Amino acid sequence: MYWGSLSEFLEMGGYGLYVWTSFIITALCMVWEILALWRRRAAAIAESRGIVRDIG
Amino acid sequence: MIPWFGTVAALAIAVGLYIGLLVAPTDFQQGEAYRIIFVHVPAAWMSMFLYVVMAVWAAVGLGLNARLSFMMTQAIAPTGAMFTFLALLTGAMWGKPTWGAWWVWDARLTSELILLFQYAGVMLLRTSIDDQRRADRASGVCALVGVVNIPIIYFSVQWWNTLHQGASVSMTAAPKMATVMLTGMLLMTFGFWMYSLAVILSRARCVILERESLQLWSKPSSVAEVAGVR
Amino acid sequence: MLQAVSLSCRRGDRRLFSGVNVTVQPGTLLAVVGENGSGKTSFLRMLCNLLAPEEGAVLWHGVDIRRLKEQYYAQLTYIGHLNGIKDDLTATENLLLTAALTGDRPSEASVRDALEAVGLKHRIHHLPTRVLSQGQKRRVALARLWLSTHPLWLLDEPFTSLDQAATALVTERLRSHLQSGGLAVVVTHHEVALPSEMVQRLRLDG
Amino acid sequence: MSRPGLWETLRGIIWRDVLLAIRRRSDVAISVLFLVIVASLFPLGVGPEPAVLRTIAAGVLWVAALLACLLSLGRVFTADYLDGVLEQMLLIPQPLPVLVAGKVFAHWVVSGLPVVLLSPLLGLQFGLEGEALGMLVLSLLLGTPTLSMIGSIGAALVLGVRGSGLLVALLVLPLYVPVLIFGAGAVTSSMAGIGGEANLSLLGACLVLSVFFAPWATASALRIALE
Repeated sequence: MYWGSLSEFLEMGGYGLYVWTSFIITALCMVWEILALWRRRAAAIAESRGIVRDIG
Repeated sequence: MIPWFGTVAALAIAVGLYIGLLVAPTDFQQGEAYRIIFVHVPAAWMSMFLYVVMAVWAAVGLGLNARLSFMMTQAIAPTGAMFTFLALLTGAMWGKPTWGAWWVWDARLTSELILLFQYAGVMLLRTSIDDQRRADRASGVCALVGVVNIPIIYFSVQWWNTLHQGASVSMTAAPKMATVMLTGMLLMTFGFWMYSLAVILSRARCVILERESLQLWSKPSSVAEVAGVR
Repeated sequence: MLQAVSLSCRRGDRRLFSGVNVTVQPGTLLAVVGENGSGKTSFLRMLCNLLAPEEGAVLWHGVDIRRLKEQYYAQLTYIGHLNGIKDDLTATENLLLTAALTGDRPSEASVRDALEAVGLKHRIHHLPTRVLSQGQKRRVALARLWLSTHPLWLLDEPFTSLDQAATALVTERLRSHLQSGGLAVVVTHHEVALPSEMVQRLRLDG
Repeated sequence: MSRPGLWETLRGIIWRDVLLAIRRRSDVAISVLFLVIVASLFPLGVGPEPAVLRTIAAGVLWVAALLACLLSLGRVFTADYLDGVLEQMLLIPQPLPVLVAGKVFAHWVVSGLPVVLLSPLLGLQFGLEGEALGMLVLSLLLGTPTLSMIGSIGAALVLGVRGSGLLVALLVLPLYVPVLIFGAGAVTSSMAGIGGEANLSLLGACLVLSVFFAPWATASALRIALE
């Protein structure tokens, strides 16, 4: 383990703001993409089921 | 398949983060800010790699007239655009403390920005054409033409002697530490790669489903087949 | 000889027609009829390789037209539902330029004759076609038929916005083309007033 | 029935478009006027300081030329698409990419060439002199055909698409960037005394590349658009 303490880890030698913003935004983007896809998939399945029920 | 890729991605990213944030030592020149490269470099690589993959699918689609390949191009574009955006954003986060500026008009940054516009162009062209077949093919041609930008981004660092550092992250630290950093970065890249595979495949499935329902509306005769399959 | 072999067409997500088989022999005319949206225009555009068929092929003397390409284009005269004439050029200029591009080399005198053959008076030959009426513009477009030396004619609704006199003139021109061994495919709502042994009908519906 | 030679057909294609431009001189005049106005706005915005104007001259004039080209892209195929002439062009018994190249050349003659001819005047407005002025003209002469070539791909892709004017800008401008960099770079480096030859040869390379690939891409885009 490289870090001495938690606060040191969070501070990142004074660059904490930049480093953590980068990591957090990246994580947010990925999570958001997964969620958006999940909803899109649910909508697509619901729609095709609906059509099958309506017509068939 | 998709859950498998997802799990591998989560594992690789977790280990990569552990190495990158907790194990890897600091860089003598850049201080702790260098740790941004653990997301920046993989995102930048993925942004270029995904564009090439997208263009290859477009070429296959145009050459063989295969609808499935066009669905793949459609599925890749948003993820590629997201990684391009992330590469630019994390680049700015890295640039501010090291260069003292959020943005510089350096060849690599500019060409990466152009890549973002190209992704946007491909996606917008698709959405503004109503006819599915024409949308597929036109955006395919557009993606293929844009491929000329990829070597420009990739080699920009060598061609123009600019602010952005060389391709293989310059290791000012001792070689042993470099190996740790490299391991972390490669793991992150692998994780991002697996993540992209999972996301893109699942988006492709959405696209297939959506197009299928669109067809069902106009062709009720095949409802029975589809209903039988499901 | 022009052949369509199990030709299928899909526009967007709609299947317009499928499994169309038809052969056009020299000296005959194929009249394509059907309701609006039944795919008549798409069928004609497939015959001249502007539209790729979903299935099937179009053969010219037994060879796929996608293979012949330019060699095939040199055989055909296509007049779509758009006139293909430039509003800022005169009737004479339009015909001279178009004919030169498609491989006929008419003299200015023959262009004048063609325009007179479709009933356009001499004084409007040198006006920009912008000032002409719809029917007159259509006549300028159809005047290409009098200049055409190509064996295959593909015409999309040639009689729209034509008066009876002009319709008769075009029909007469079609007859002489067929009599000299030419082929024609005509998409039309109007009856083509030609002897029945010259005309073959193809009805497209669903 | 004789097939006309390739050159004859090409001449026909080019002549028709040039003739049309002569008939509709106002279209050409508009894009030239646009260039002059855009270029004249900068001294008003930046201030009349000659030293400042000279440093931004290359970039400003190149960007103005690029925008003027973008503005005229709508004219390459749209009118032909609407009146059916484009459909007829696809059925001309000659290879389509060559015909497209002819059409793009005609577009350059009526919209790029006036820009090149006008550029020395605009350069003088910005205080460019001697070698730099010559370099400006030369770089535009080599660069504007590339702009037309690349632009034609975008113009063909967005044919008949809603919002095509803005879309074509988004598709084409990213690909214009290298031309802009090398073109403006040629002028700047000749002003700095380094000589712009390196940039000129890069511009030449862009031109050669685009002449080889763009007509082919445009031709396939046109076939897609007309399906």
